[in-house]
Amino acid sequence: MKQMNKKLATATCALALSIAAITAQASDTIKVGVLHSLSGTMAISETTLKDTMLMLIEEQNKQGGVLGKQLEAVVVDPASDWPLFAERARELLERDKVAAIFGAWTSVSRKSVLPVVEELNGLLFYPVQYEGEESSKNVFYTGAAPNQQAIPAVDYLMNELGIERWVLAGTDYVYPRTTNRILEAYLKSKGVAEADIMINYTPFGHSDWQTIVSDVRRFGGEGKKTAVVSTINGDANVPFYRELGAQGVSAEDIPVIAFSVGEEELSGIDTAPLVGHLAAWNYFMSIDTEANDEFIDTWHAFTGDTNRVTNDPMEAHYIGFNMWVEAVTKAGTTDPSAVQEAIIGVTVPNLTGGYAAMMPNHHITKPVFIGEIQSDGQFEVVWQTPSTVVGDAWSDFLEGSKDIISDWRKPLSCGNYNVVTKTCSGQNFE
Amino acid sequence: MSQARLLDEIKDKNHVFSFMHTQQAPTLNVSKNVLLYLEGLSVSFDGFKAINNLNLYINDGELRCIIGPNGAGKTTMMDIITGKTKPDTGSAWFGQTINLLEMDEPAIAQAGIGRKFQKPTVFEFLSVRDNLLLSMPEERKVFSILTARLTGEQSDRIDEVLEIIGLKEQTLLQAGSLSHGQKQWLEIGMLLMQRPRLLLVDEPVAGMTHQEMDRTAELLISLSGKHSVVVVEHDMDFVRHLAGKDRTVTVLHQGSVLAEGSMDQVQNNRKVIEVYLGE
Amino acid sequence: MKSRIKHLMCALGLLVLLLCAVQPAFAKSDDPVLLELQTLLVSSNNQDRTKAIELLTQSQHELAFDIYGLLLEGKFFFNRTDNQLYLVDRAEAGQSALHFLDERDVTIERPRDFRRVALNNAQRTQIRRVMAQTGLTADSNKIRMKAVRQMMGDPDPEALSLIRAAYTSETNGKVRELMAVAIAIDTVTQTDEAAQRDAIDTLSTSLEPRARNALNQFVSQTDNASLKELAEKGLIGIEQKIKFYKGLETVYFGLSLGSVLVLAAIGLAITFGVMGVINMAHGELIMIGAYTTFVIQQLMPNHIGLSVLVAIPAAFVVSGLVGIAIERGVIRFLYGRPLETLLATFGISLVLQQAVRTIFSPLNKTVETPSWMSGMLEFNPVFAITLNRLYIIIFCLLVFFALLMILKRTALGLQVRAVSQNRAMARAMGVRSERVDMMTFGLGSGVAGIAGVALSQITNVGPNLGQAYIIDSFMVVVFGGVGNIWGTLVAGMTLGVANKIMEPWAGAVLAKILVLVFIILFIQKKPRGLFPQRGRAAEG
Amino acid sequence: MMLWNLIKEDRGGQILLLLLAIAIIAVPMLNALPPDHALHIPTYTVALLGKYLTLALLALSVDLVWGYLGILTLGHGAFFALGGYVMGMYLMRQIGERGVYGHPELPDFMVFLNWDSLPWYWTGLDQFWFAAILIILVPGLLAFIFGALAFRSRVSGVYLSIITQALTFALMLAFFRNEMGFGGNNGLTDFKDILGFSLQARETKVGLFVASAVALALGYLISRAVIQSRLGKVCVAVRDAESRARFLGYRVENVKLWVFTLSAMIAGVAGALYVPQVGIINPNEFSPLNSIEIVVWVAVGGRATLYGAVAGALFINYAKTWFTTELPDVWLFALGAIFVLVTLFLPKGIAGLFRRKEASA
Repeated sequence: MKQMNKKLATATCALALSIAAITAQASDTIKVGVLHSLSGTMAISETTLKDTMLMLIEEQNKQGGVLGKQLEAVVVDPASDWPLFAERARELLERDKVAAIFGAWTSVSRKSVLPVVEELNGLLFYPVQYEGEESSKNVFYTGAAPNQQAIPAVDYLMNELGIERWVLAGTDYVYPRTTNRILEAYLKSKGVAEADIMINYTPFGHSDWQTIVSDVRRFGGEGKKTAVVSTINGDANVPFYRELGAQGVSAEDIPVIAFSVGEEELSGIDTAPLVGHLAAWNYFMSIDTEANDEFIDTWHAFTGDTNRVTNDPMEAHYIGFNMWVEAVTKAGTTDPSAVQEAIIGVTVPNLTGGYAAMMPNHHITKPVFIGEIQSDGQFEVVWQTPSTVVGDAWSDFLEGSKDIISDWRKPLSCGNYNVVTKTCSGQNFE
Repeated sequence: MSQARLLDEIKDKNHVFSFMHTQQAPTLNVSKNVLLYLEGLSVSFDGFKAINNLNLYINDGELRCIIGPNGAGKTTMMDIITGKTKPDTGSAWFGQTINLLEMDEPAIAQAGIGRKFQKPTVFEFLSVRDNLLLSMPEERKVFSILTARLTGEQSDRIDEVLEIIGLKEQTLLQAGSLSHGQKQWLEIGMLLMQRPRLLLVDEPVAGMTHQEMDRTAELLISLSGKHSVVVVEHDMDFVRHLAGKDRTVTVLHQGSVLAEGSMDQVQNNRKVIEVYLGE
Repeated sequence: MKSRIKHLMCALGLLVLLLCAVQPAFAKSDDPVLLELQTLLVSSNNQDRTKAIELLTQSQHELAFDIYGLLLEGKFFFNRTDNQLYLVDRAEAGQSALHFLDERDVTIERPRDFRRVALNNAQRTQIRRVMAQTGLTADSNKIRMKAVRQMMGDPDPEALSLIRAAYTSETNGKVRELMAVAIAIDTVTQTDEAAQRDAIDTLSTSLEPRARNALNQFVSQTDNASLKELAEKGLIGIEQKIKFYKGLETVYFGLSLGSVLVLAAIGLAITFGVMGVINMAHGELIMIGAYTTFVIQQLMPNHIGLSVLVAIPAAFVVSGLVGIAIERGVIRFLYGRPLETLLATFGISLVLQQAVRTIFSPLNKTVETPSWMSGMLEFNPVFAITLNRLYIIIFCLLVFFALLMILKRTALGLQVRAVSQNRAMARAMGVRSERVDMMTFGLGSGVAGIAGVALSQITNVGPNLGQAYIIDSFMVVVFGGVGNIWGTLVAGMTLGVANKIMEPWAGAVLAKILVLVFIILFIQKKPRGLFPQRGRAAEG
Repeated sequence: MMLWNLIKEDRGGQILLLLLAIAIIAVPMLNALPPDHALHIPTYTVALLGKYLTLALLALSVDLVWGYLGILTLGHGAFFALGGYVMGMYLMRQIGERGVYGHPELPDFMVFLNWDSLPWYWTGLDQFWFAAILIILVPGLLAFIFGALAFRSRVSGVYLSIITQALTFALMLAFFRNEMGFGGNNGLTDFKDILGFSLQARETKVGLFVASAVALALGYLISRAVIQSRLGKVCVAVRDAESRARFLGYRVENVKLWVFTLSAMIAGVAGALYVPQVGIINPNEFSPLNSIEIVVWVAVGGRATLYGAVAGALFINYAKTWFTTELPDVWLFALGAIFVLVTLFLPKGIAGLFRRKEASA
């Protein structure tokens, strides 16, 4: 019983002290937080991004770090557990005093971290395409907003392939729902009839696609040229594409364009039956530029595996990281507020031969590419936007947000300013 | 309980399930001086007839011994009386008024039928005293148990029973740590606490020494009179000791009564001899 | 994969032959068409490729069709350094590339210099259409069918006249029918009423989507009341047929889903049902089976078709051994404490998952579908069943009956049942219950491994594979009645079909929820499942 | 005095309550110290400890049914999550116009799913007292209905465990659906304040910590009161010899039902305290895996001791925090190993190591 007593006591004290101790010590390096799940269901996507960050930081240090200081990566594991994301973020900011956090993948993890970075005025660089409808002073969205992926993709299908009927299939969570609602509105604005749009939602990790795929076949067999716009997420994709293959839905009959299937996801699928199906991204590994070649070579060198692929979120981190470095150098400090000031307008080269600029709404400019799946699991670019597209935080096609704009520059400095009511709601900073 | 009915109940949203209000058994009436009627009982598992048109009557205050080879249906009969098993046909009445087949175990127990299992079952993790405490008939509703306090005469009663079953020294021991025989006694003690009108005792002396047996016999005999006691036993000496000259002994065979009468009659009964010695 | 390489090789061979044939006449390298073709194909502009295809079609070049084939196969590459066209099988360092014009072999040093001449869907369709027209005269009925389908509703009159021509000489009934439909689609749009009447009749008998669309269009456009009525009647007939086949399809889907559930659950039916061991690591044993399939395919990359068959016994052994290890190492100390077993095995499942993550990386692994498993069995245009599912259903039944035999007929089975009913007695009869437990658990785990092989063909092979199926498996076993593998079969199939019948109107998620709620209520009604074990053995 | 009777023979309990009392006083003080002070406890550690305490309360509720009634529930996470959701809904209503769309009434996710008005089941939840009632009532009701069905038809042992799992699994799927009006996969988040205190304020965090500690203490005493009463003895009786209890005339199903319901309510309270401290509630809390993990906390701490459950929860969760920060890749290995080792070698859990011979059941 005595020991029992001790055990409990020590447990608590140990915790308290250890943390107190760590907070006490100051560092002469600049700490950068990496917040990606290394275990649990999301590890499949996020571990790659963790490695990417380590690579980028290593490269930067080779060039002398930032402000003459070496960068130090602080890697923690939120274990695909959403509350843990918030806890870890708090830890990074309060305990480790990191200058910026690069991380999160799913919307829910970002939503969980958001209040923390806002409370502690940290910096979060979020590298994944997402549903938009958000603009925080403390978050920089280096992934695509819907208008940087979905809308151009639909334009392509409509204009280049003459698609008339649309299946919007997605996993039942915020990103697909929002994207599909935007697309629905957009399509209708283009004169597509209600009857020519079929919307379908499935749970996470949905594994039995027989019914849905056969419905799609039937829907597509009614004369008009049909395409599937897929916002199906992660694990559910493999069985979905397998079923497409099994039921012989070829890209010529019914092309499927996906927003969350990249090189990495394909590396887990037998692509033979998928040749010709499409994906819309802001980066493809196959894109032929010097910068990309170099990036891929470094990646292969870093991972020591020449078969590792690169993908869009990796480029997003590449851009975000470089932007942050730029901004810090420009501001001469890593103080978040200063960096927030400095980073707007910062322009860095992306991997596809263009430039990415940080916009006042904390989203960046991106080119949009449409790629067709090739038998080797790579994408062949078949179309791209003539110029880069500016990320739109608040969609013009949604009731709630069409009047809302975001501009973090003074004097407005507001993430969601309603131009009609002239009010700034949400995150207020006065 | 038919499944159809069960389904209806589940569907009916303001149905009050039977277990939400404790069943109130009608008061026992033994005006005819017969405590237990078993008539035309039959039950079968997967085709095997465990009980086959069994008729049995137990008088008020009687001590009845039931013998019979394995598989004669002794235990199944007890299961039926105590509501553990529902018969396919037949009726089982407790006195004139109480239909046992309409009640479940707790209700039957509360109506005044106590049962002792073949293999002694006591609450191993509770102290001997607590075992007896829980056997007191008074408190059964959840909330009254929650708030129950031990009254002076209740604890006197417990001590008294402890005295009878000779476990005074072990009062605070965990029942689990008792010897086999002691457990048997404890279980009998628990029955006594229940103050049942009818005791069903299944092989009480299994694993007992001789003097323990004798004490058990005396105890059971002393109980008869104010309680009716039904003893199922293999041990012939013990049965003989119990039945003595004039008490009735019932022989069960293949689920129905083979013979009934005093010990001597039964022992000289041809059929009985066949069953036991023959084949 | 293999077949495609072969295809390329013969294509190449063919090309070379043709080259030799034309060699004396003129060098390929100064064939103006091919030269222009090269300049068009190496350009990064999509339009140029479209032009290139048109060029070939117009030029009627003798090599046109071989080139089409190679284009579709994606075998044309161009070298960024010299902007020349090459034929490449695999764009990997060390592989050889055949220069298209003067067929010299060069070895690839830097793969990224060679870039595929990629077509987009529009261009593929363009080529297919052209090729289809020759398909009409092919020997195989299949190809002719495909050709007709391809050309059906093809606006250009050229195609139609081709079909008409072929129709007269066509011998095969099915193809003839199809052609008739194709012609009819055109005829209804004409003005000759009698002909239209016949056309409508033909279309009404066909289930071809295009035929239906033609009728729909006709109905919406025509002003001839009687014809309209006729067409509408035809449409109704078609709709009814379609509804019927849709029902059939749903049942099939249900069965195939069911068979997956059964496969996943049946191993559990043994470990949990017969032995009363709650094995939370069951899902991971399935996962191991799937990964075994992956490894086997890595070992024999050129025999994918065979690999799956090899994987079955392999998976059985691997998972079986892991299972035995679990049984020996942990479970045997916990017999009679099912709930503790549950916790311990859950711990094991976590360890196995993380182990796989560390060994194979958290990424999903590619398991290829062998050619003999892909494709569909087409009964008619609206009802076709997918082969891979069909095989899985059959496979499921095979596994099931094999198990049944093992449990009913073999000595092991006898001992297993003996031990599961009365351990002590069985021991007394000289059954080495220790060994029996080990074997039984091994068997159950092995079957889980086999299920993994099947699953690897329809879903992703990753560390989370197991978790996705464990709960369903338990539901199936409990619903079916523990200790009764017939129950498992019936339960699995029932749940599968129920799920699929509900899916169309309830949606995938709600269907699943309803099934779960149903199971919960069902267990209230029959606490021991569909086929409960009775008698004293089942008590406690 | 009466309170003292509850824990008179319960050393573990005494120590636990003592530690809680100390924590309630000490933690806020240490937290108030200047940050550079050696003993200063950073605010986020306070929040972390608060979270642990709520989880400990959850473990306690599981031990009540598993340890004393022998019902291995693999679905207790459901009650926890339900309590959490009610609290989450209240917190959402508190956001009011501060949502990103500045809608006076609708939470953001409803605005952007184009809902024009609150669903009926959201009404009244802007009142704390109402929310407080529901936090107890909703889990309690679900537990009561579920238990009424299950215990009455004598579903027990493994079967019960598995249908509890089915229950939480079904709920998880349901809450993932956006149509349900609980924010789908994203759940409820971005809370602003509770009872008018900003959730970001240090004081509020300390307050919540204290609240959690008090709740745990109360929960412990209540559970203890049940265990000490004759009902507690009946529970043990039911756990060890159900049919004997029946033949003594006890309505086993009622005993199970009421204790199960009570435990669900405690779990609900734990969830309600958990949400404001972690700042998000989403359907993952319903995941069957979480529920199994809870059981393991209890197993590790030691069944049927109450304080063991608390100790187990604190221990495992501290381990989780530590591993996922220091050795991310090893965490699952460690957790798995703990499961196996404890069940094999420590059937009585940590508490078992120190328990006196005659275990106080």
